[in-house]
Amino acid sequence: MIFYVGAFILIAVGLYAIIIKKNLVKIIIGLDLISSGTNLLIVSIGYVKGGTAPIFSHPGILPQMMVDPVPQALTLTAIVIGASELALAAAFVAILYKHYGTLDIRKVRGLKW
Amino acid sequence: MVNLTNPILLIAVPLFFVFLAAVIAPFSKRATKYLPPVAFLINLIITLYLIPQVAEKGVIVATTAGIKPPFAINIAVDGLGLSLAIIASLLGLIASLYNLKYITEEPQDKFNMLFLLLGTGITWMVITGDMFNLFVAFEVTSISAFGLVGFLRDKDSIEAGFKYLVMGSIGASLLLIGVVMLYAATGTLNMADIAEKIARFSFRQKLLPYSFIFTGLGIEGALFPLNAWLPDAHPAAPSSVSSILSGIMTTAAIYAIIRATVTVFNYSAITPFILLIALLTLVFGETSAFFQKDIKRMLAYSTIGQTGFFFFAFSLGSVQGMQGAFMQILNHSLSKAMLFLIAGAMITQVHSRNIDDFSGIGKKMKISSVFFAIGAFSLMGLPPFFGFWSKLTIIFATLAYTNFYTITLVVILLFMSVIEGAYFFRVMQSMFFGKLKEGTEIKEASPGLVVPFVILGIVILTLAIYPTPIIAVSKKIAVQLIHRAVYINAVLGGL
Amino acid sequence: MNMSLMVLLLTPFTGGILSYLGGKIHRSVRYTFAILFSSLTLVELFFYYNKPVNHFVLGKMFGSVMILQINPISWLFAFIVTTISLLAIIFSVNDMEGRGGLDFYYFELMVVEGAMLGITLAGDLLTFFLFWEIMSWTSYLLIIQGGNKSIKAGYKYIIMSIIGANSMLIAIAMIYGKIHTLVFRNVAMLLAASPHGFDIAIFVLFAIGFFVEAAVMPLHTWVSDAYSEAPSSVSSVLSGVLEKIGAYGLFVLLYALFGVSLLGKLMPLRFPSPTIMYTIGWFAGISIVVSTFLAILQEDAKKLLAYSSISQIGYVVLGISIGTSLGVAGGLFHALNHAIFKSLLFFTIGAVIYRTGTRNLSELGGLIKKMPVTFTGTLFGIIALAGVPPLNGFVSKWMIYEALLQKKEVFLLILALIGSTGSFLYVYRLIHSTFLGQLPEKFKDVKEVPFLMQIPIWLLSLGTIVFGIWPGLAMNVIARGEKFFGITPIKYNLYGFPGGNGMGSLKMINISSVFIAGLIVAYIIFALGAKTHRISQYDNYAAGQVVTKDTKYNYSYGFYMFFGRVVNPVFKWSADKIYLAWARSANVFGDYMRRIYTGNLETYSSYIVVIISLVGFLILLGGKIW
Amino acid sequence: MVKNILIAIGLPLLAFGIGISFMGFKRKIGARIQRRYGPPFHQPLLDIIKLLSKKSDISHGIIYDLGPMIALGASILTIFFIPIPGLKLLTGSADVIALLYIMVIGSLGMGLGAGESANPNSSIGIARALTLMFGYDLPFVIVIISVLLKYHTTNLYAITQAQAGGHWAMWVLPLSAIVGFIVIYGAMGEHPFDVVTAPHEVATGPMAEYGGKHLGLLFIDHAFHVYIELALFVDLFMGGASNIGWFYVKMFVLFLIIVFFDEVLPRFRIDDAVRFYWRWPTIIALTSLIIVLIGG
Amino acid sequence: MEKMTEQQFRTIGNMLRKRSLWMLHYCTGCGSMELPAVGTSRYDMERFGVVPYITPRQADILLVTGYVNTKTLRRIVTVYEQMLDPKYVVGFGSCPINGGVYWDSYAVIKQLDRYIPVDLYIAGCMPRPEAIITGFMHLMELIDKGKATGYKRYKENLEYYKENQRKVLE
Repeated sequence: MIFYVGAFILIAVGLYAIIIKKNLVKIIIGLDLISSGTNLLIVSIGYVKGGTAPIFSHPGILPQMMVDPVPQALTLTAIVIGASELALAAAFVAILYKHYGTLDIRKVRGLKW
Repeated sequence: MVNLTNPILLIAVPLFFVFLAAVIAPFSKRATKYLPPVAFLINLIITLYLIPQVAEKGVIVATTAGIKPPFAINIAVDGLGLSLAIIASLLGLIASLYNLKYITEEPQDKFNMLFLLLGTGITWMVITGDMFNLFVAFEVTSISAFGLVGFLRDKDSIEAGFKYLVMGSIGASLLLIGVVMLYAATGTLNMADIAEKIARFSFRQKLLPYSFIFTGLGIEGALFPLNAWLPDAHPAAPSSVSSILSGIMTTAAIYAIIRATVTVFNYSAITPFILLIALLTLVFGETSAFFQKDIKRMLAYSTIGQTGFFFFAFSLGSVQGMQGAFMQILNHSLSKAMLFLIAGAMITQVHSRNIDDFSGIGKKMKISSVFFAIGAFSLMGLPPFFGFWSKLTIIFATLAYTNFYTITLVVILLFMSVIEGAYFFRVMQSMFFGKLKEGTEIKEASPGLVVPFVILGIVILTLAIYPTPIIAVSKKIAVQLIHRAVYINAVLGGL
Repeated sequence: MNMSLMVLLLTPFTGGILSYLGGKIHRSVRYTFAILFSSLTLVELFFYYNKPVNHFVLGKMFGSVMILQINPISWLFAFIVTTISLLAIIFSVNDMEGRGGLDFYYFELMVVEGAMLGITLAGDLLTFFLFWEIMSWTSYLLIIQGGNKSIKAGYKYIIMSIIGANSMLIAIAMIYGKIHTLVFRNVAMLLAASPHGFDIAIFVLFAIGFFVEAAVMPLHTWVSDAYSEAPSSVSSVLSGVLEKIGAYGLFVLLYALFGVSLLGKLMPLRFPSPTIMYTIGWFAGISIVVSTFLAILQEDAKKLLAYSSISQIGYVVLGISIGTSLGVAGGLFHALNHAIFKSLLFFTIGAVIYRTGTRNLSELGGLIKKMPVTFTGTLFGIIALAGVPPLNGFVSKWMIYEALLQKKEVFLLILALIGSTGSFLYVYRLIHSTFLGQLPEKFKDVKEVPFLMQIPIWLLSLGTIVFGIWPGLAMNVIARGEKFFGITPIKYNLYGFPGGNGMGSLKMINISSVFIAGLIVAYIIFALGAKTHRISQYDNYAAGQVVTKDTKYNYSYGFYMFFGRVVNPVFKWSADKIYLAWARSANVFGDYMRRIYTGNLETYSSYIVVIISLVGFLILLGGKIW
Repeated sequence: MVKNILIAIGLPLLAFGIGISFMGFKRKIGARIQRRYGPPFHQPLLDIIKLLSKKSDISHGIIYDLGPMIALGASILTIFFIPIPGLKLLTGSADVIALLYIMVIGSLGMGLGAGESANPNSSIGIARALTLMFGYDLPFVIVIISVLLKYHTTNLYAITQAQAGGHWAMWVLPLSAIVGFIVIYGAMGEHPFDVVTAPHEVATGPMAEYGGKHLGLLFIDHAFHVYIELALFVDLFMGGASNIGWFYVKMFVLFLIIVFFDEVLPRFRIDDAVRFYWRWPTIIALTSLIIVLIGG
Repeated sequence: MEKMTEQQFRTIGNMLRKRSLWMLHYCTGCGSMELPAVGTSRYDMERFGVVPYITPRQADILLVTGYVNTKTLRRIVTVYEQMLDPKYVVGFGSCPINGGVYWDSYAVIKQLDRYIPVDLYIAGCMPRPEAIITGFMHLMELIDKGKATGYKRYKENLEYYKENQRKVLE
């Protein structure tokens, strides 16, 4: 349970950062927090207390003791995707800084309506 | 011997070409630009090959690693998915042909790779039968789209790309959360399996994961008010990319929502809520489009409005509504893609995106302007173009929908179509009958740009002349979509 | 035989395409094709003069068959469509000479013709609406051929026309939602069996669409701009035919879909005719009078004609809305007559514009000496328009008056009669300011228009005489049509109406022959007197002052200014201004609405949170969203 | 047949005679009201002959010539539709409503002719004439409608027949009759409604350029016009008559009243004339119409 | 015989014509003040059929009422030429005869009949209404006798009149 709460707190903090913080880098951190929270959530879903790796060929391990392997696979994928996203975001921020000379999002308002 | 009828090829082929591009890029960056057309052409051929099969079986299922669903990642192509895949391949082909001439900025190899990835992601999204795969496809699409939006690296596109990126990532995370919740509840990721197992949950229990999935996909699908990135991102991208984004990407996201809502969650009672969202999308999109001075921005807002329009039709939940939605999707994809391509071609001549600068160019750029008019007419739903039939179907469906003060809905819909007519006619008036600015030298865009959208225009005209088969097909698709058991049985039928 | 209905419908479209392609070869090819195919349409139409076709299946769409049919009434309107279009095409050969995009113009003209033909031939609402929409936007393209100002006018037109078409669409969809078929007969059956509220809603929605196209007040605001700014031949098509199509729609609505007895049941208030029809009659009556007043005060020849069109179409609608056999016949006959004389007037004014380049009435004058043929055409046109015997406009107006009197719709009768009297004022102003009075020096080299442009003028002038003296010719068709729709036709003969049943009698041949006899007597007296000699227009009474060439000794600006003093206080506000005010407020509202897209990432992200919290809140509420 | 031919020849002559006599009366009575001796009774006839026998004449064009001819032809046409005692004439070919419009032909012809004379005074005169016509037409049609509704017929002859035996419409519909009188009065262009020809403002208006035989035709036309207006009123409201003598007497009485008013009143401005007609006469006529509608 | 009938016809015509003389009320000078008085009930010229008319097309008599300066002459000539035959000119007061009190004015013409043919002069400064009526009676007599032929003279001697007019007007 604590994992779930923790995960959602992480997500909430990430959203908070995106909405409130004016610094582009902090916004990226917010994004990272969200994806970390999500990953935490996925892993915690598959987690069984005291479980082991799900290896069917290994004798003596009951199926209910196994940790669900699927969420872990999902997490791995999600981490990869999140990382690439962050990299792209960082690149954008770098170019934005080149254009505007600042990291303040309040200055980056060329497009509206 | 490759089995041409395996839908996995739809993903595999473009992916292969992406890697191929990565391989040949060090040798010749220019050569990479010939890869997307080839890839999309192959995809188009495959999808066309698939038509008889889908028509016969309803749903064709392809599996990976030889394991039957629900246990492995699988691909399930039904009528709607296939038609969207056809549109995606077609638009991809057209846009990549357009790119040959249009994209001059470096790095071209990266652009082409991203472009191919975008096409892959979209195709993947519409044919996948797996929730997590949907997420992955969604991310592939989004990330390549982020990259393409920011491709020009000027102030506007970077800003738009960044906005898009932040919104898109949040959306992806939300989608993932929803998917995981579903997994936690049902223990499977296969759509059909989830659909079967979810029946034991109450409406309220289902609503939590649904709200996450809906929101996550809604961001990409340009639903109000999650669509705020769109009017920035679509115009900022190169026009060929905009045409893909507007033409098929939002539609693919809407497809995912439709798939989740109808097939997976079996929701019909939720539709009023969606209806409201759709209506708001329509109203805000069209109203904002009316005030635009920038042609691409106007088209982007019009995309929002159109999305609202067909999403509205879908959310009516009736066969006819779905039929109308599908017809409008088809119409919108083709027309809007063409309009963006034409806008791009015009911008290369006018060097401005301001509508006022477009006045009088109809006399110089005859082909472009005429096809612009055709696209706009089709989009507005003027007969004999296809849009007329889809508009008609949607209106009929709306009035058959009796939960509401339906007349009010129809009045809103039609009022919006008046507004749409208003701004499109305004643009066309200034194009055809406005005064040409002094001292500007404008001539028809180069054939490399003209031919692609002319092809699209011919498709639209063909639809205008022979609407009947498509209407019949769309009805079949709608029926298939609404009878989710068919889909579920087809996927799980092997068990 | 059956197949040829399709052939008939396709002829103008084919002609349009061929003339478009032919124009790429040579302009004469374009003209040949356009004229050939539109005359071919007319010829084909005459095959159906006496042979109604009830059911010709065009295809099936949404489970509703799309059928074509032709009955005498559709034949009448199809006749109007094809004739006027043919003449307009002939007229535009010279009139549009030298403008750009002519291939496209002829293409559009023929497509509009085809679309209007399709409307008249439609046997179900879907076909009707399909062609209706095609007609709307193609005619828009025609209107905006007239230059810069016409774009604004066309914009107004297309917006109003889309609104009208959409309103019809709602009604069609409502019907479709009930019975899933749109054939007129089935729709009529549905309406007869439906609750009254539904019927009234359907009626109102359709009526809005038809009112826009027929330019009945208060939905007329596009007319004055569109007619005046469009090229003259287009104006004549618009006024001569497009408006009639609106009237045809109204006729179909009233008699094919609803029927008088059903309308009587809808709102059983005690009026001379069914309440709904009476209401429509009032709309028409008000259009007649108000637009007559407006026409009187115009300075622009085509604007004057445009307002006059609104007024005259009011008679058509009024006649149709009376509901008696006589009224319907009068309305339909007036539709034919109005098409003839209003197109004639647009042609002649077009000819004047062609030669002088202005349509400002106060700049023109004295052209009778230079353009006698045009003058003669205008003369016939205005006499017919003013409803003065012995020309055709009189007969149909008279029928409408009689019908109103029969029904004791006296207040409408007053409006109709007043509108007719008012029309003397503006038609006189029209002919006086262009052809009579002093010829300005700058027009002293003006010549008569080329022969091709004279042809429509001659033919239509002949039409005003023929249908005036022998109204029976038109009544043949109308009476058959009335029988087709289950109305007992009135008694008529070739020269007029024998009367009876509370209706007066009329014999046009007597009126015209006595008039000619009177003219002869007058001429004899005249001829007995001294020989006349022609003098110059400058040899004129000016209280002893010598009129020279540089004196503008002419009264044409503000012709009815004193009359304006009487009525202007009433016309301070207009429907147009009200619509514009609405549009402006909607504009402001929309401008505020779009500000939700602030351009701030923070705001956008918070929208996501808002949506999720909204959904969460809804879950807390209990899952049920509605 | 012979009778028909006799009527065809005799009626215009009769109408002309009546009209010209009234024109003579008018000048004589008018002079007497002004305490003058006045011209001889046959003065209008002399004027007409003089005008027709002028030795030269001008023309501004064909329509200029045709205008007076159309006016006269239309007047001759009109008299055949107004029944005189004992004769139905052509009332079967055109009823009262048609008659209203037949009466207009003349003004239109006149207007065309005056228009071609290229004189602004004529144009203003015609503009005024038409406006005035518009003005008095509103009460007039209301009056006509009340009469038609009262007698359930649109045939003028039938209306006169229905009034036989002293049941004049004048007594049945007094309000309508008053308005009808005011309208006829205005239609004849007497003071205060002589804005059309107002010599001191627009130099006799439409006739400004007309002289010689053209003017002669117009004078003949005017004679007919007087006859038409009076006969119409007599037929509509005073029950026609049983013989020509009575008919003449009735018209004479009516005409006497008109002349009395004419000689003592000043002139309206044209817009005031229209306003006048659209105010009280219209209200009175409407009242009468509503009475007819309610009373059946 | 034919001549005879024509003569008789003309005589009858003149007889009728003289009873209907419409004068063009054209005011050149002070003499016009007397004309309204002629129309009043005391003198009543209408009993002879003399009525003022407005435009030259309708009128038979041109009354030149008083002195004629060169500016006015142009108008008088125009008006005279606009009148239809048969037309008569009546000079009114002494000024048209010899210039009257303006005999030495540079701007006033002295002898009207040098410029247009005058059928009758009514002398006096000003002539009283009785004189005017007498003048009209004389004119009627002249017409009756066929002697009021000014319009013919004007046509016959057009050159002469035009020449004189040109001298003054140019």
